[in-house]
Order: sequence, then structure tokens, then C-alpha cells
Amino acid sequence: MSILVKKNTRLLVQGITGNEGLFHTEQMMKYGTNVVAGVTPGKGGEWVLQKIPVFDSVRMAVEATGANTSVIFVPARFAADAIFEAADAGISLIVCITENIPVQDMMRVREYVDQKGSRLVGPNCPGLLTPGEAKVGIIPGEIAIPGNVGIVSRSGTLTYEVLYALKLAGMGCSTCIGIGGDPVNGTDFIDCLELFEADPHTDQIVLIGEIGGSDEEKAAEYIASKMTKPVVAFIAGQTAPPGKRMGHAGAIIESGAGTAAEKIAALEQAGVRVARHPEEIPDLLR
Amino acid sequence: MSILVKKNTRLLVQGITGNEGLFHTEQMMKYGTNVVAGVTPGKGGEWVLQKIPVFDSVRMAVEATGANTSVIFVPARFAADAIFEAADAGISLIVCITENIPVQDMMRVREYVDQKGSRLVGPNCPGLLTPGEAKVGIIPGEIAIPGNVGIVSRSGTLTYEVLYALKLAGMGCSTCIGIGGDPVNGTDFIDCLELFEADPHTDQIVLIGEIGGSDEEKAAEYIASKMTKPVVAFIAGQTAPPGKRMGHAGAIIESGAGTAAEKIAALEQAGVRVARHPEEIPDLLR
Amino acid sequence: MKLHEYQSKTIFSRYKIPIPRGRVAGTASEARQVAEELGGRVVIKAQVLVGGRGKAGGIRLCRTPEQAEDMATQVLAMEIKGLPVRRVLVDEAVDIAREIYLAIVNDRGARRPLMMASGSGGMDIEEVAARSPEKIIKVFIDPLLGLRDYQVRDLAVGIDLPRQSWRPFLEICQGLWRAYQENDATLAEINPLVISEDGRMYALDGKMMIDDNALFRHPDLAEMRDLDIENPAEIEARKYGVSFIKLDGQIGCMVNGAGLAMATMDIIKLHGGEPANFLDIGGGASAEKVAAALRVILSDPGVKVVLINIFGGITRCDEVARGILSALKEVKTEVPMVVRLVGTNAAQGMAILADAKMVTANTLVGAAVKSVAIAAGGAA
Amino acid sequence: MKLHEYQSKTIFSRYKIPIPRGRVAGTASEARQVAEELGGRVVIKAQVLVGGRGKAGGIRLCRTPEQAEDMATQVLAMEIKGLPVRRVLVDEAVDIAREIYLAIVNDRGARRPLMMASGSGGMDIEEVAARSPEKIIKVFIDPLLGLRDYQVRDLAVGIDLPRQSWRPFLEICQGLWRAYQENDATLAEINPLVISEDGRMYALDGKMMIDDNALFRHPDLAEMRDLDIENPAEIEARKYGVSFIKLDGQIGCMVNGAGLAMATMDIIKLHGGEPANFLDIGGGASAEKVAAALRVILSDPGVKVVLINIFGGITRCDEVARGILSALKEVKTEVPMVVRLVGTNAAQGMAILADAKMVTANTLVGAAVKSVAIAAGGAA
Repeated sequence: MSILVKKNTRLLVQGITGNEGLFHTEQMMKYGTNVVAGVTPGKGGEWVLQKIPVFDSVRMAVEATGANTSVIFVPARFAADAIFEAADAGISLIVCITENIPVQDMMRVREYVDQKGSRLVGPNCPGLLTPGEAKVGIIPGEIAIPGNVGIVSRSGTLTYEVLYALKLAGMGCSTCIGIGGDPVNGTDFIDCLELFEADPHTDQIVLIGEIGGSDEEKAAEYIASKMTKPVVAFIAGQTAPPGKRMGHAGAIIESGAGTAAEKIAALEQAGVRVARHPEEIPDLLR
Repeated sequence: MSILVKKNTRLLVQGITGNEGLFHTEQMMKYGTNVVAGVTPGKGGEWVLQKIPVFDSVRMAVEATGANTSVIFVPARFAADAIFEAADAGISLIVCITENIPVQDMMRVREYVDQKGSRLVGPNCPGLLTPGEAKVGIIPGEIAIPGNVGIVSRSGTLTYEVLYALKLAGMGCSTCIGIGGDPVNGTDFIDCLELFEADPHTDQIVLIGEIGGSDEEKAAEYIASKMTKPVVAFIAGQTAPPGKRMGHAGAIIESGAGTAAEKIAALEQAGVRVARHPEEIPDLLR
Repeated sequence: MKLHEYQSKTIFSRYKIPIPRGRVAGTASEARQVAEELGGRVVIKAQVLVGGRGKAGGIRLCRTPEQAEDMATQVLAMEIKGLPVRRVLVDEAVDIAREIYLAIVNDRGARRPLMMASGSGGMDIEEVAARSPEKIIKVFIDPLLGLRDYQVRDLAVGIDLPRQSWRPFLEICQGLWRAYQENDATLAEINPLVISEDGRMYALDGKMMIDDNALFRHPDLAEMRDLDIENPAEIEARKYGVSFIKLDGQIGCMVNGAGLAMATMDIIKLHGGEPANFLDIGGGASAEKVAAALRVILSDPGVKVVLINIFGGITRCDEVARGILSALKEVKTEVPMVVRLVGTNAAQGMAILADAKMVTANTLVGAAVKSVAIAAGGAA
Repeated sequence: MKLHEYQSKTIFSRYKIPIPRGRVAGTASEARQVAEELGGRVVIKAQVLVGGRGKAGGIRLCRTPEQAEDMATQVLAMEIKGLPVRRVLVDEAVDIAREIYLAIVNDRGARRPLMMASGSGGMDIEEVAARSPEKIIKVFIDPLLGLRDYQVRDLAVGIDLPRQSWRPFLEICQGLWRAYQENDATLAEINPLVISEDGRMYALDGKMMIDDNALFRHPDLAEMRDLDIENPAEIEARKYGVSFIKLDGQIGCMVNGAGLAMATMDIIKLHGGEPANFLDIGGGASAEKVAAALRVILSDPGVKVVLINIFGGITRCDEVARGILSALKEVKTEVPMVVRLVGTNAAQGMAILADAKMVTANTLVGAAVKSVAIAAGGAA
């Protein structure tokens, strides 16, 4: 019923003793996610939420608990190191929630993570939710129900809108992936489209893009040439002025490129139905 | 009849306009090697030896001539850059003759070359000779004849002794590879043993090691577990004092480890016949 | 964050990139003094963070210190594209034989720094890129390995640089790469990089942009920020960690999440309205932050209505509601508000706002339609 | 190339590694003055490039400047393992609560720098490695990525470092890594790294070895070379680019190629002789170099015979022969020579040497047998 995050996910939380880390660990556990360990350097040996052991390093946490997925809540200045650490310890799926990581850090991180063969989701993302199975990150669990729609998005709350609109329409989601709003990140649209295309429990896909860069255009090309499953899209930022960063580090129209109009045109060209606003999405899904 | 270097090798010479580069280019061509291009930054557009075009960069040389192998004669301070350049331009076999390259340069080079999937032989090595087909490097061609013995060595002139001794005994060589005397280099004993094991024209192998490191011990393990073809070895440096670098940067007994005695014991344990001196090698070959 | 020319060139010179002798001056008499030190023949350059200084008359060649003082007086009195000229750079004049463009930018697609050079220096590089892209030579820099010398040679060959200039060009490129990397730049540009009549190379102009997210490790750079180019409301918003961009419409927006904020603006436009701003209060915003955000929105006299759209996740709707009330206590306003609260503690939030006589909506479309109607002068 | 403690610690301090206050002194009165500046309680440490200074009495604790002067007088008069003490380091005395071992070395097998730490500082680390290897915690450093903070934490946990010391330990480790990398070290060691009674960390002793091959980019380090530890003949040989190592036998060796040189020594030993040296003239050696090499060999009075074994490849045998003749003109000697020339221009080389009445050999074994016989007093 899902990709990447499932019932058998054994989750490690990096930065578990911070405010955010602790709050969301509790939320994830309530949702049913199998949180097996936490890491906070200097707090190894402690326990949080009665039953989660804290380790000083990811390597130790993996050795002791067999964690295979990590979610990162550490502050921006330590986040790159946390990703390197997870990749070095052999974590196969690394989900980084942290925003405001310096872009040069992310270029080095991406290069290294690719070499190590780990998959990174984010940073500056809400993480993943497989309704009814597990959530890794901060997507509120109650706004989505299990179903056959795969969702991939560069945004956070906008994604929640879509999940919620689907739920109101009685439609469910196989897995929802927030890939994050940074200009240099890990998993991209095409990676997710490929996974959804191969997932027997996903029948159609919603792609939520925004201004900046050309990932939506590349996704359109991929959809036209490789996808058999129908894709519905929404692109945020049609009213965004050029040259201004719209909150997300990656949401900026530079030298006139990366506009919503271009992206919408490319997607429509590829046969994607593009919604005019998020609440229209359920209508466009079959 | 050979591994790595063959009739179809299309050779590029980096540092072709230097004294050494030019001299050995001529020697290689006389031997029949297909030298297709040279590179010397700042001399692009010139020609050497009447028919070899010189380029400013490896990329340009590869685009223009389809070179697939490169041999490097540039001075030590530029050699790391030359290897990076060759790897970046997609050269699949890079042979670096240059000695005295800083070891930290070589650690970065090796890491990068591995990532790029190029094969590096050397540095600080005499290169490769496939008698009757081609030579890449500085091994004198006239001291060897074609045959069924594969040779791999950390040394230079010592290898020539062995080739010459074989020739005097009427024995020929499939390919002779000098892997170089540096502590951090590219292709190692095991890589070559694997290639020789798979080469239908190689029936037996001579391995020439020396003090320092533990590559001979690792080779012994590999031979014991993976090789079917007989191996004869010689280890130089039985009289070397501890703590002194014996010419080669890698030839040093450190903290009592890396002695000739240990290496000989390991090889004999693996069923390798170890010669007492180079001229005894032909007698030990079947 | 953009750096001024004089700041960028000071950084360049730390990395051994040759720059003309010169100094920044805040007054005309200072400019005269610098010109005297430099021998009289100088260029006076307005230090403002916008393009098109030259065309606007912000760059003047002077032959004597007296002339430098006159020109500096004029330039320091200018406003260029709305920005006051507070400082001029007084540089020795260089006799130019050739102009080159050289820059490093982040390439999103390649996820690597991209070094670009062009023989058409001094021109607007975006124009060159549009008209003759083949004239821009590019090399991608491996972020772990760094810029390699052979990559620089590829640039030198590509722009047909005379061979006697390869060595200084190599040093300048390596210096620019280090300046870029060690200062967490997102752009480091030399335009033009010139070869002088006597065969030397200089960075005649320089521009750097620094990654705001990396300023924590560059406190010295953070201090260089020029607030002139920023809207006061944007400065105020940043203090509270709120992303705010001023626009020209009538409908103020307060949203949590950048994507949702953009989508909210889009839906306003779709229904015939014009957003007055982009505003993202961020995740898990406190009442204090929400109050600051509302103050910032209301500081714009063009705002006829405020649309508050909160999808509670980490952000709790009751906290947002409390922030709104606290701001309204402080800023007395007649501007009507349309509120949509969904998700975490939405009901509590709506209860808190019950007395504030706000227009409410359940859907995004509903909230937009009502806001547009109010802004157009109708009732909700 | 080995650096002295005081040199290594000066480099460390550039990378913000805390070291005790102190200074190097060449005379006892200087040492007294430094001790006065430091408040009297100091340690006097002999600066010699051999291990075991402490046991030899080269490290002394002093309570007063007067005592410092006395001790310095004694230490500066010492020879430790044959090396004169030319300088002492005068360091403030630190009250030690705990000693740690910390080092970076090149790991050949992993082809990476290896950072090692042990809670058993101050001890001979090779002893620790041999007896309780589990007490040495190791992390390999990615040469492109550099040392990462989490790797340092792995070390801190492994040696059971108190958590209040993690932050200074992290800074010291990162400083040591940068010192190692930026100076092309092959070893950078702090032993002991101490935690003082008042909870601070200091590099109490330091050792660095620099890659000889990288000295071209570190001219400042190249100047630090201490020639005391080198054999004068080795210094002379290096001047000509000849690899030479003095041994104790009777048979001098001149060979081209390091591997062949070792093999030649081995075969001498195999036939009952003892080599007097390792000598590699390198590839393509000139007559001048060959002459220098022969002078160096003959400067050893223990040499009873010289074995010259040249396998001509790049090296031309006629050039070698000319070098031999030119050296013999200069150094009149009665030492007999056994010559084997094979390969490029061997015949010409032998012809050139025809008049020099040398013993010749065709094979390596033949050359060895003849040399051993001559050294043993027999005829060839």
C-alpha cells in the first residue's frame, strides 16, 4: 500500500531530545510508527518517552536497534553533519526536516549521500506519511486516509491542504512524500514518480510543485516518456514576483526562469491535468 | 595474449612535450604502441614527432582522437591534477609514471578515481608491457618476448631483471604490470591477479613484492582462496633495516610490520613458490 | 544577502585576486584625498545594490583630485533606482585592453557550483546568455574535490585567453573559488575582469551574494548587510522570523507555510483579487510571532482586508487566534478580516476569535471569494 | 621529515590547539628568562628527534627560574642516543588530571588518514597497540570530505571522555586534522593530550612528520629540517637526488632502481656477504650523479668492494660508465669494483670501463659471488 515508509520501518530520530524532535517522536509513535531509537550527542544512555533509548551516535543506535530509517530534527548548523553521519552508518532512508541549511552544505551532502547509496528526503520538508502504516516527519496523521493516490510535493502545509481535500472527498493516499523546498535536496519528483509507477497500490499521482528551478519541467518530460499512471498537478506561485524568494529557499524566479506558467505549460504538454487551486484536485482525480 | 594494454590501445601521453614524455613517446611508438595524442597545457595546436597532435586538455584530446588510455609523465606537483583530469575526461586506464607525488594527493586521487570508475596504474611505476603488442610506460621493450607468464610488480628495474631472466630462459610474458612503489596507489596485486586468472593467454604468474605495507599478505590470501593458476614470487628487501625508506616511498618496515620474512611466509603458506633471487624465477616456473 | 562592490573586492583581495588600488569614501573631501593618494586619475563609482549604475551616471572618470571631489559630490547626491548613494568607491583608472566575464553561481540542476567565463566581459551577461549562449564557457565544480586547474584551462581555451595570461587567470579563478566557498557565497562575480594595456589582470568590478542560511558562521559578513535595499516592513518581519514580501494589491495575507501562502495568493488572483503581500509565519508560530505578522500586514495602508489562512499541523490554531487578538489590542484597525482555521485545535481557535467579529470560511476558495468581495467594497 | 616538539606545537597553536605557555631556548640563561616570565614552575624539555627523552633525563621539572637555569645547563650539555641537545623547550608546568593519546597517521591499507585516540595517553602507543588494541579507538577520515564532528564523538565515547570535555576535544581534533592536512603531514600526534586539574585541555607534547614529497608547497617547513639526525653521507646523497642509506657491511652497492637495489643487497647476503649500504641512483641518472653516488659509497671506510649493478632502461650504461670514471679521477681509491651492466648501451659502457681494470659479471648472482669473495679477502 505504500513506498519508502511502511509498517516495517525501524525509525531513528536524530535530535530526539530537542523540543521539536521530542514532540514529533510522540506524534509519530501515536500514529503507530515503529520508533526504535534516538540520537542526541552527549545524551547517550538516557531514555525518552519511557521506552526510546537515546544514543550518542547513529552508528551506535544502528548497532543496538537495527534502525533502517532516520528522521532529522537537529538545528540547521548541525544538520549536514547529521546527514553525513546517518549515511556513514548505513541508514538507507534519511529524512531531514530541518530548514535553513546552507546550500553549499547541501551540495556536499548530496554528493556524498549519492556515493554512499543512501536515499535522502528533504531537507526543509514535512517528511513522509503512509496512512494507516507509519509516518516519518511532521505531516499530521489525522488529515489523511489510506487509498490509492500517491502524493509528492515541494511544500508542507499546502500538501496538508491536498491530503485534507482528498479526505473530505473520501479519497485516500498510498504514500505522501514532501521532498522539500530547498534548491538542492535529495529525492526529487522523478525519483518519486518512478517509485509510484512501480507501486502496485498506487493508481494515480498528485504532484505539487512551485516556482523556481526546473524540476517540474523535468518531471513533465519523465511523465510523457515513462509514466502510465495518470498524474494531476498543482503549481504554487502564479502571482509571485520575479527575483524574490517566496519563503522556501528554492522558490524564486531567477532571470525570468522557473515561473509557474512555464511549469504548468510543460505539465499540460505532458498530458498532466493541472488544478487551478488545491481544492480542485479531488475533482481531477478519477 | 594480454590484459589492459593491447593492440587496440589508443594512447594519450600527458606531459608529451617534456624531456621524458617525448623520449618515451618515441620509444612506445617504435615498439608499435598506437599513440594518438599528447597533452601539454599551453601547447595545444603543436605537433610532436611529426604526427602526434598536442592538446591543451585531456578532454579535447579525447574528443578529437578517441584516446582510451593515458600515460602521465608530468612533474610530481602537477601529477595529481593530471590524474583527476584524465578520470574526468573518461579515460578508462590511467598509467602514472611520475614519482614523488605527495601521499595526501594520492589519497584524494584514489578516492576520486574509484568513484569515476577509471583504473589507475601507479604512480611511481614503469607502466605496462604486452610483448609484441604494445607498451605503455618505460619498460624497455627488447628485454621481453611474448609468452604465457603474467608479471605484476611493485618495482621497476627489478622487474626488468625478471623479464630479462625469462627471456634468457626462452620464456615469454603475456603482460607485465608495474603497479608502483608508493604507499597509496591505484591497481594492486589482487586486481592484477584477478585479471591474469581470467586471461586465457596467461598460464602462470610472477609476483614481485617488497617490504612495506601488507599488500603481499593480502595477495597471498587471495591466491589461496581464489587462484587456480600457479604463482611464483620474489620479495625484495630481506636485508632492509627497519624504519628506513628504501628508495620507494612505500618500501619501509614500520613498527616492525611489513618485513620480507612475513611476506615470504604468507606467500609460501598460500602455496606460492618464492624465489631466493630474481634469476631463480625461471627455474621455478613450469 | 548582497554585498557592495567595495565589500566584494575587499574579500577578493584577501584571496590574492588583484584589484585596482582604491578606497571607499563617504564624503567628497574623502574622495578627493583618496584621489590624491592614487595620483589623480581615478574612477568614482556609486556604491548601490542595483544594476545599471553606469547608465544612471553613477560611474565617472576623473583626471584630477579636484574633479574627483566634484564628481563625488554629484554622485553622493544621487538616488539610483530609488536607492540613496551613501558611499563611492574611488579606484585608480586602469587602461583596458580586454574585458572578460567570470563568475561562480550555484547551479540547481547540477547541484554544483558552476564557474562561467566569457570573452564578452563588461556586458550584461544575461543578454549574452540569451543571444549567444555558446560564448559562455562553463565548468561544474565537484563540491568535495573543488575547482581543478585543468577546469580553469578549459575556460581559458574556451574564451581564447592569450597564453601569457593563463597563469594569472588560474590564480584568479582559484582565488574566486576559495572566496566563494569559504564565505558561503551563492554568487561571486567579476565583471569585468580586465587585462590592462600593460598586460596585467584586475577585477575591475565585483559582486558577491552570501547565503543567508550560512551567516551564522560569518558574523563579519552578516554585519555588512545594507538595509537600504530592504522594505522596512520586511526588516521588521525578519526580526520575528516571518517571511514577508510586499506586493501592490489590497488583500493582506497571513498564512502558515510558504507553498500554502503562494497558493493562497494564487487563489485570490484567480477570483479577481490582488494579494498585498506574501507572508509565511512558519511552522509552530507563537502568538507573539503571529501578532508581529499582523502588525506588519496592517502597516501597509493599501490593505483593505486581511485573509488569515492557517492549516494547523505543528502550528496550533488556538495559538494563532491568541496572537491575532493580542495584535488587535495593540493596533487599532478597521480593516476587516477573513479567517480560515483548519487542523490542530481549529475549533478552539475559532472560539477564541468568536468575539472579534471576523468573517469565517471553511474552504480556501470560500476564504478567497469572501476576501475579494470585501476588497472590492462589498460585504462578505 | 620529522619536526621537533616545539615546532609541532607552534603549528598546533596556529590551529587553535591549546598548548602550555612556553618558549624554546638555546642557552641556560634564556631558559631562566623564559621561566621567570612563566612564573617559575616550568618543565625543561630537550629538543631532540629521538624517542625516550624522558628516560634519558632530558625532561626536568623545575620550581624556580634558578633551578630552570641549572637544569637547562645540564640538559643542553647532554647527548641523547647520539644526538646533541641544541635547544630546550621551557613550558609552564601543568597539573595533570588525565592523559589521552591522539594522533592522525596515513593508513596504507585503507588509503585514508586514520585518527586514533586512546585513554592510555602518555604511554608508548605501540606498546598499547600490541598489548590491548581494543584501547585504541580508530576512525578513518574520508580524504575528500574531511573529519566529521560525529567521528570525533565516536572517539570521545570510545575513550570514555567526560562530556564536559567533548567541546574542547572536538576543537582539538578538528584543529589537528587541519594541521595534518594543510601541512601535508604523514603523522600528527599529541601524546599526551592532557586534561588539567582545572579541567582544561592541553597538547603537552607534539610530534609531526611532514611528507618529503610535499615540501615544495611548504618552503617554511622545509627550512625546519634538523640535519643532526641524518648521516652526512645521506645529506650529500640527497643533494644529488640519490637515495642512500648507510648500513654496516663491507660491500658497497650502486644500483639503479629501489627494488633492484634491495634485491642486490639481498643476494649479497644470500651468498654470505654484508651490504654496506642501500643506494639507488634513480632513473636516467647522469654521469655527475653517478660520480656523486660513488663518492658517497667510498666515503665509508668500511667498504672493501663496490658492486655496481645497472640494468639499463632509461638509464644508459655508457653514461653510468662515464660517471664512474670521472669519480675515480677525483677520488683516488684502492677499493676494487665489480661491475655488471645490462640493457641500454651495456656494451659501450663495458668498453668505456675496459681500461679501469674492474671485475665484470654477466649475472646478478655472478656479481654477488665475486663481490663476496673479494670482501672476504679472496680474489675475484
